Amino acid sequence: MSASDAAQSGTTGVDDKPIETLETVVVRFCGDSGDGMQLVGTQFTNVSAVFGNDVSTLPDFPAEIRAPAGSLAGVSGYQLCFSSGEIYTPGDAVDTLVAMNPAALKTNVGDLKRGGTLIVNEDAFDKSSLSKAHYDRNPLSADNADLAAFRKHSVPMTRLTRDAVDGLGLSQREADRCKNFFALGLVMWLYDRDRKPTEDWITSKFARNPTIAEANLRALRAGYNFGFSTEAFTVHYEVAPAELPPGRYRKVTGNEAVAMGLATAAKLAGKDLFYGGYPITPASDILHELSRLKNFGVRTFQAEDEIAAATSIIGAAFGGALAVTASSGPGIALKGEAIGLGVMTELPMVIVNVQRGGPSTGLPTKTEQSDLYLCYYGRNGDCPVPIVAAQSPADCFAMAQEAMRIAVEYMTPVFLMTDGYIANGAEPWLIPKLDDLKPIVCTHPTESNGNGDGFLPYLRNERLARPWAIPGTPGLEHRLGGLEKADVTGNVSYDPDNHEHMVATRARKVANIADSIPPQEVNGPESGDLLVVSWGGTYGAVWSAVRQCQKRGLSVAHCHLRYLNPFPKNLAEIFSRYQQVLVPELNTGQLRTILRGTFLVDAVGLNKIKGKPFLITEIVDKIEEMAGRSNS
Amino acid sequence: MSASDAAQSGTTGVDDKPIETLETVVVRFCGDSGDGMQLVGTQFTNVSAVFGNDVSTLPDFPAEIRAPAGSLAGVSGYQLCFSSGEIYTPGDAVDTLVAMNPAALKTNVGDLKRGGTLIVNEDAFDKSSLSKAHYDRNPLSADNADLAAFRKHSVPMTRLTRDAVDGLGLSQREADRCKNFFALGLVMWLYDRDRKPTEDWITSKFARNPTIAEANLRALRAGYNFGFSTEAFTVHYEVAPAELPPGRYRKVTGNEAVAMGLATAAKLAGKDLFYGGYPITPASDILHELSRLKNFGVRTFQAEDEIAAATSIIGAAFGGALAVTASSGPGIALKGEAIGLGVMTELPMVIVNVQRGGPSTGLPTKTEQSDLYLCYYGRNGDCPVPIVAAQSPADCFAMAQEAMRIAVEYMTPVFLMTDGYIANGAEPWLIPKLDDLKPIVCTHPTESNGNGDGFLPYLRNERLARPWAIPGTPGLEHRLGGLEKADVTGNVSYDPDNHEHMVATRARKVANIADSIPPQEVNGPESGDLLVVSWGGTYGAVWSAVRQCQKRGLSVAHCHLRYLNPFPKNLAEIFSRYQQVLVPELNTGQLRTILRGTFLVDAVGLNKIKGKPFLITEIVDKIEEMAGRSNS
Amino acid sequence: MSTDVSLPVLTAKDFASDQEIRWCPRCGDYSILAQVKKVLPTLGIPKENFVCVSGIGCSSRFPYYLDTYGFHGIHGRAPAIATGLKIARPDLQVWVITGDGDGLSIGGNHLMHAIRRNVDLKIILFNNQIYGLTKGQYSPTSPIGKRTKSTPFGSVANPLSPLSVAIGCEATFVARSVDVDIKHLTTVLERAAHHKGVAFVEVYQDCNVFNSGAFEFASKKDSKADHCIYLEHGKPLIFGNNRDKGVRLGGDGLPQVVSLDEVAEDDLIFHDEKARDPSLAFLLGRMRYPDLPEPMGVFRSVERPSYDELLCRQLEEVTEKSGPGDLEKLFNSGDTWEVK
Amino acid sequence: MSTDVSLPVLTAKDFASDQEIRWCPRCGDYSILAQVKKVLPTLGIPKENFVCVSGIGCSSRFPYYLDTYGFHGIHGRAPAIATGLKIARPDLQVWVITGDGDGLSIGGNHLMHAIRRNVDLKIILFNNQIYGLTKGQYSPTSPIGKRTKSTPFGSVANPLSPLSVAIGCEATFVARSVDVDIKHLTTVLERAAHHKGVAFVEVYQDCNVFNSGAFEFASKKDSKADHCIYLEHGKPLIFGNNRDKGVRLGGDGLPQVVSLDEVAEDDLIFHDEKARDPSLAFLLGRMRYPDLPEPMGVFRSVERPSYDELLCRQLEEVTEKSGPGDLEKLFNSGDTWEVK
Ligand SMILES: Cc1ncc(C[n+]2csc(CCOP(=O)(O)OP(=O)(O)O)c2C)c(N)n1
Ligand SMILES: Cc1ncc(C[n+]2csc(CCOP(=O)(O)OP(=O)(O)O)c2C)c(N)n1
Ligand code: SF4
Ligand code: SF4
Ligand SMILES: [Mg+2]
Ligand SMILES: [Mg+2]
Repeated sequence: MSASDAAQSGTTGVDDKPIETLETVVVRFCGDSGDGMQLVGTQFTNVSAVFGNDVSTLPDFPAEIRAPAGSLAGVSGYQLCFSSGEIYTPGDAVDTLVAMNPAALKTNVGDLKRGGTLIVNEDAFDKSSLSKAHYDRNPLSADNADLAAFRKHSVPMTRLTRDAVDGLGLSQREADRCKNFFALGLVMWLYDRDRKPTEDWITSKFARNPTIAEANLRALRAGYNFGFSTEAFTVHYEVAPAELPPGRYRKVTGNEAVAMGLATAAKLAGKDLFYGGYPITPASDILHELSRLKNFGVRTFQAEDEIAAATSIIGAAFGGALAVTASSGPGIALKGEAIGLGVMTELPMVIVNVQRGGPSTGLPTKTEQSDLYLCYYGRNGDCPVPIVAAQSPADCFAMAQEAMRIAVEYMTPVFLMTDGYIANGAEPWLIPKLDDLKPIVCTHPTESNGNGDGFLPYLRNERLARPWAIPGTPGLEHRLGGLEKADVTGNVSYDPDNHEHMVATRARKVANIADSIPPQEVNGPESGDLLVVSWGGTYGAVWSAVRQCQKRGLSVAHCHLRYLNPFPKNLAEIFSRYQQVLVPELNTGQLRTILRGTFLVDAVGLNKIKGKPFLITEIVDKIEEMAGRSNS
Repeated sequence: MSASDAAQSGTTGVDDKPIETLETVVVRFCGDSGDGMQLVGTQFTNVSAVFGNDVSTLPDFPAEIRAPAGSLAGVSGYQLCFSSGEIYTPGDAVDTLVAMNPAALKTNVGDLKRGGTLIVNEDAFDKSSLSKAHYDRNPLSADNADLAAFRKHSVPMTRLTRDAVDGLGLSQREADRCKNFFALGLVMWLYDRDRKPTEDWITSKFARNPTIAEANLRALRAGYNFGFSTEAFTVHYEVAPAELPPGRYRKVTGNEAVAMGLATAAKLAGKDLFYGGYPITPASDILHELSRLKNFGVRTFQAEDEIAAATSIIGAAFGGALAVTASSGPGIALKGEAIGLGVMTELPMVIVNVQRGGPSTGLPTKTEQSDLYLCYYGRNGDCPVPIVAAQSPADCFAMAQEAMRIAVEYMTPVFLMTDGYIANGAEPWLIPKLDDLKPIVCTHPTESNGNGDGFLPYLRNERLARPWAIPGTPGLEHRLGGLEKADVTGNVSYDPDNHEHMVATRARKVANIADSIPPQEVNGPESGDLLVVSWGGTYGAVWSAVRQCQKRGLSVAHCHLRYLNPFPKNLAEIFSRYQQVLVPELNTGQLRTILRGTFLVDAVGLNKIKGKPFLITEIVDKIEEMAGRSNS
Repeated sequence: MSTDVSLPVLTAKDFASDQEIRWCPRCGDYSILAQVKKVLPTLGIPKENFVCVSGIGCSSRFPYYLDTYGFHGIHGRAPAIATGLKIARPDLQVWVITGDGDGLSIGGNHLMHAIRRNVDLKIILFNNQIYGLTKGQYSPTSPIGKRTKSTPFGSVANPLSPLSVAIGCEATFVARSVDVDIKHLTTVLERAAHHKGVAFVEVYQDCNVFNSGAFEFASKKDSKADHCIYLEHGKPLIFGNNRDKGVRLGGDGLPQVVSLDEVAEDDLIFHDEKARDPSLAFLLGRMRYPDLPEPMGVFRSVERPSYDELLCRQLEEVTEKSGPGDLEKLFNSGDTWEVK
Repeated sequence: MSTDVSLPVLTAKDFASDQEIRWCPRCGDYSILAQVKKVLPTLGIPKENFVCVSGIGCSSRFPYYLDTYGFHGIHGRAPAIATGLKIARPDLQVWVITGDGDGLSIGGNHLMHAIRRNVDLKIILFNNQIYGLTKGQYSPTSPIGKRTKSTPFGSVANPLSPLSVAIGCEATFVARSVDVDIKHLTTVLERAAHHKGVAFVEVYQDCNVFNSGAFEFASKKDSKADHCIYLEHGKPLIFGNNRDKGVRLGGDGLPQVVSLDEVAEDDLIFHDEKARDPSLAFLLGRMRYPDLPEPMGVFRSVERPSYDELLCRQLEEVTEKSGPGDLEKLFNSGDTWEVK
């Protein structure tokens, strides 16, 4: 902080409080839905990312749009982890918790580390708010032992914010809405962050309303200076930049990365993207993001329901577009019949499943991995569909392209699985150069393949893919549909042998995809006590846990699957090299069951079904139990 | 045949042709869709059943309503097997084939045994019909070696029928429509069947049109007498009655038995049945059958689609009805989301899946077992649903009741799986007495269980079932829905631990059903080389094959699963007693994969995906290969 | 002397559940809930005989806040759930709560068929012209050009009129009201509750967060009378704060606004909610603000036996004709034979 | 001198596929197929630019018999498949073939939304008032009391009028014809093909096997003119074999039949297919035989930009304003930072 800054915000002196260096810090902001916690969380993340830390975030919205102010149901939280090392999760336990009201304190304090820093807005602890949070007495009162384990700072944020904006002519309500920036400023001081990016953001965001901009800037600075100048805070911290691969970075959420990955796939294939979707949490943002890309030739269609969304992309794919739909649990369940039609007509399309807590409507705003069965098996008949899964927010960019590549190369619907955790979570993303990306080859025949016998829409190539002939091409007129088709001619066929042949061919075509994907990598010893197998958004927690255990000398390796159907060809061989297999999943053991059925491997599960990601320690404990056990 | 009968039909003399005794005979009638083959097949079956044979049938309709006359696509067939022993399938190969036109001959002759009897209507082999059947030349011509392997009888059926009805004043078209009865009469003579039941049927069926009745009677007798009097047929056969368990029998198809089983379950539970459905082949007949049972208090609702059908039964179940829906492949796929709601709200209901060839629209009129994955797994989230499967047409009656019993006792949706083969196929059914059937206990609370705390809709009993309180009961007002519910209170809950608890509880509840089902039976040696595991409509073929192999001294046992989720408790133990496990299925190996994943048993598959049931020999061959192999 | 068997007198409070209400502050849903709670106790129906069924959406959380039997369904399927319930239990009074997305987007087909079958349901569609629960995408009733999260450059989809759809699907009762127009809404809900057969009510509902003020024209105390016509059966179409304007049918067969100074009341359109033919109701449904004053109230209310009633009648008739079902007779129908 | 770049002249035969037709003898579908094959070559559109999309049902086998690009979908979803296709490929002319079950039962919602969005599709609904392919269950257009396999004691469900539904859903083009009325059907199909936006055509189609003769009143050569009114834009509603009867609007706002001997032509209803307000078209759609002569032909034909056109326009506008999309610029938007 420069001296002029300090002067500007009305304080004097130099920041002479001691500064300690930390490697990794977890901060969580929480407050009422109306308190702007997502905003300040995002700002803190951006500032840290721009500074060069590795970051990982976990927003946690309430299920209600705006639950009653002050209620437990209305608490909104934003957790982020920033580090000078490589990190893969937003952190197990919180170092610094900011709680803007009693409800937020109550629902979040359990995640704060012993000895952690607790910052509360004491002005919000009035009788009515306490009772809304079901507190019998004020937890901040001096004689309360519950919070004794923490470095507690009760800060009169409301009052100090009002003071800071005094004279700007704001209504009290307007003034009070600035207090999130006060909190942000305070935490920024605590971790020695540069305020500038946020100040710039405020200035440009509120350009049309300079008074509000000024008020927020003042609140931010007041918070910063509060830390700087009051006695309460005796020390602050710095977290050095991480050593990330060089290049230009930005922060990206999984949903953003899916949208950009799809748009990129279209560009790489030289085609237009068609997106047919129906809003559903947590997939809607993919629709929102793509809707803005009109000048990229992206056509988005908000259908009347998920069935129309899924069938609209079948029509678009028939027309030659790169066609995509996205949804979550209930919506994916509704698409099953249509996806079967996609399989029968052998048209390329991608179905993104942003998984959430189930069954039924379940826990719409929470994360889970419980739709693997649905994607594998949720269609009538023998109806195989390739499945890929992204492992982190940034990985969604790569896997979206990969899903589209497979769809086009093999003429088949493809599932791309993500989940609420990586869809809404963010991490730094090394911005790619278009030229460095793998092209997607996509051709439409213009001439008949039938040797005078007319066009043969089911005459296959070496991959068993059929030709993607599109309307508008003279001479290739043909009909597709959901009845069984004769191979080669594509005519409707009730022939028993043809049916058996076609069922086998569709299965073989999907199995062939294994030829086009990288062999499975394993991180850790080539053989040993324990192989931990994971998929999807648990990558970060599982890899962090395995790494920890490896450092402690346990004989454990990690195998993270991004390709779920077909599996990489070397997977069976990998299994044979370890004595035990552990499959941690945020479900009752869906991948585990599939692996057992496919490879007859006696895999053990670690299953968490709480609508929340794994903590690293939960996995570490299980690894120690298993790798320890086999050692003894 | 009495002398007066013979006199009546204008022939003289006594039937002095030699008669041979056979144990089992397979007859197939085939002709154009308009030729009335289903009718004569059914008549022959009825006559044989009434006579006391064991019977089993396989109707085979064309996919088209009325394909062009004479076309290959328009051939309709009806195969039946009748026997003095116990039989379980309509037979692998045909002893006597009746082909009414060239197209029927072409598509069916391949199934006729070498040395079998072939009866064709030679009048139908004119140029135009031959070309419609894509015959270059008349296959009946004397110099055609193709048919040399059979005892071929070219009969001028059209002409003889016209002659028989001459004088009744029928139009030629009307006259020609009687020729199916000519064919029936001829085959009746061949197998020494009693014409009386059919004659009675004709008389009463055409009571309003005595001329037509008379014409059909004359045609029937003319056919009979043709066999009796012409030189062509040198021998005829008799098949003695079977030794079936004593009692009164009728013939029943699977769809009829499902409908009666459901109505019976309602009666046993003392409740009304509600059926919500949408027509689809081959499930529609369940709707048709139930629609007629208005005076049984059965309410049928033809919904606007399968989703409405499935959700309507949820509403009806909430209201306290015994609620059922039925569909096939594509329709079942559409019901997934709704069934998830049934799981979450823990309401009793039965979903009947009459499987057909898939994927997608597939082969609507053909049979298959390829929806097991869909029923097991086709819902978002961890969403277990109990599954039972009927093994034969008559077994549908028992399993429909069993599905409903489980639904009500455990408060859960239950799948009842059948398939096109047993749905349309028929077999003798020992008519039960109501008093002999197991009652279904079904209660609705009338008083609160909450100790003054209001009603607790998710307070469970020892089976983990929640109480089925229904609207109209004062004081028990409560709300159900698809969001995760707090156990006991049933309030919406986003609590992580509650969610994990509820996912586990729903799974445990389904697992508990194993307490209420019989232990798995095995037919054959207690241990040995090979265990053959089957499910659903393949029972007959598999059991026949295993029995044959057992008779030949192979060490093979048969385990037919009627309970698929949960499996009987002793199944793992059974697997451990055999060296190999074979799972024959009409799919790519769905049960096999589930068994492998569940029991880590290296089961081998015998998979046929031709839209047709297994032949006994196909299974015998595989058993011999495997049981032989392990011996060597 | 007749014994008094009247029901216990219930009040709105008896219909409030113990669940915390979780709509946004100032959401129009609160007012609709309050009016429903007011109307239910007046209907002379025991509390336990009400069932409230909904789909998914902010509006569809409604059943949780009513202390009746309730069912929070899946998105769009409430009319189908309710149809099954009503067919199985014709003795219950079944209300359906749905939104413009729930009822007209994903659930349009079920709504259409519940209406055309005339199932005895009270269907209340909360039209806020937006998807609330999923945080602000456009809905089938959003006007063209509307900018939302999914239409950042404005919607290009022509909206539906819920009333036209309902009337086009053979509705027997169709009405419209506004969330904050407390008295009017109460009357309309009462009318719906008393209708035998399907009652379809569109309620203009303010989504304070994602589409605030969409229905200001119809909710502002001082100006709504200038923008709306409050329909009354048998009465001419008169409106305006001073009731000085009317609507008559022009030569082109279309409604036009006239001044009562110039045109006699007798020449105005007279509202006939009982017209056998729905064409007049359809015409009124097409009058939209700001082009014309927008009608509020009951557009159509005709009698026709309900689906559930006809089904019950058919069950009775068949039973009367064929006798009550006898299972063993059913088993033994057709050809049977004895094995000894 | 201008060069002749005209298309090769096609005939109906060019549109016949090599597939054997598998409808029942005397099914009404044959005639509709023949007329479509006649109309397509007259439209000046290259054959490869037609796509015919259908659902499931007897009628939905239609695409197999046309030698254009074709798509036999799943039950009820043809309008959604076609919408996706048309949005992705606005250069194609897309026809949708559906049945009364496919289009109005399971597919009602997609039909409704395709119509209200005004997607440029030609939707032909074959109404035979029955489910053909599944062998004879009642459909949403079957009359009340109809005995079918699923309603052995008669249907208790009130039927839909496809035209009322379409008009209630904001259709821009609505017409009706009869399978065997060859000339009339051809004209109606031509009109539909030329309409820009969604064209909805109901065709009365005889299911010879399961519902034979349902539309005899409108197909019998000698009597149909007495039972039907053939609509002509701008012309009065006159009908009858001798064209001696007319229809006027009664005092109750409803149509009534009058004799032309007694009433002047000028007092009859004049058909205005271009009326901005759909109420008149709705009214005509409610006229049903035998109560009234049943109108045939084009009920409504108004211009409104289609969904696909508006979407294309929006794409162009945004591109004009913001420049063609630059992916790397998109990647680099928002806060970025450099790691060295
Ligand atoms: C099958 C399915 N698709 C999508 C969703 C997500 N979803 C929930 S509510 C809703 C729309 C809500 O809009 P509306 O019916 O207008 O209700 P409002 O929230 O405006 O009251 C959507 C798309 C879902 N829950 N289930
Ligand atoms: C999802 C699904 N449900 C049901 C069916 C069975 N089905 C096929 S066509 C049809 C109805 C056909 O009626 P309609 O649309 O009127 O066509 P028609 O045969 O009369 O021309 C039904 C119910 C199906 N194929 N798929
Ligand atoms: S989002 Fe809108 S509709 Fe939903 S509760 Fe909030 S104000 Fe009401
Ligand atoms: S069943 Fe009816 S609609 Fe279908 S092809 Fe036959 S006649 Fe035509
Ligand atoms: Mg809404
Ligand atoms: Mg039809």
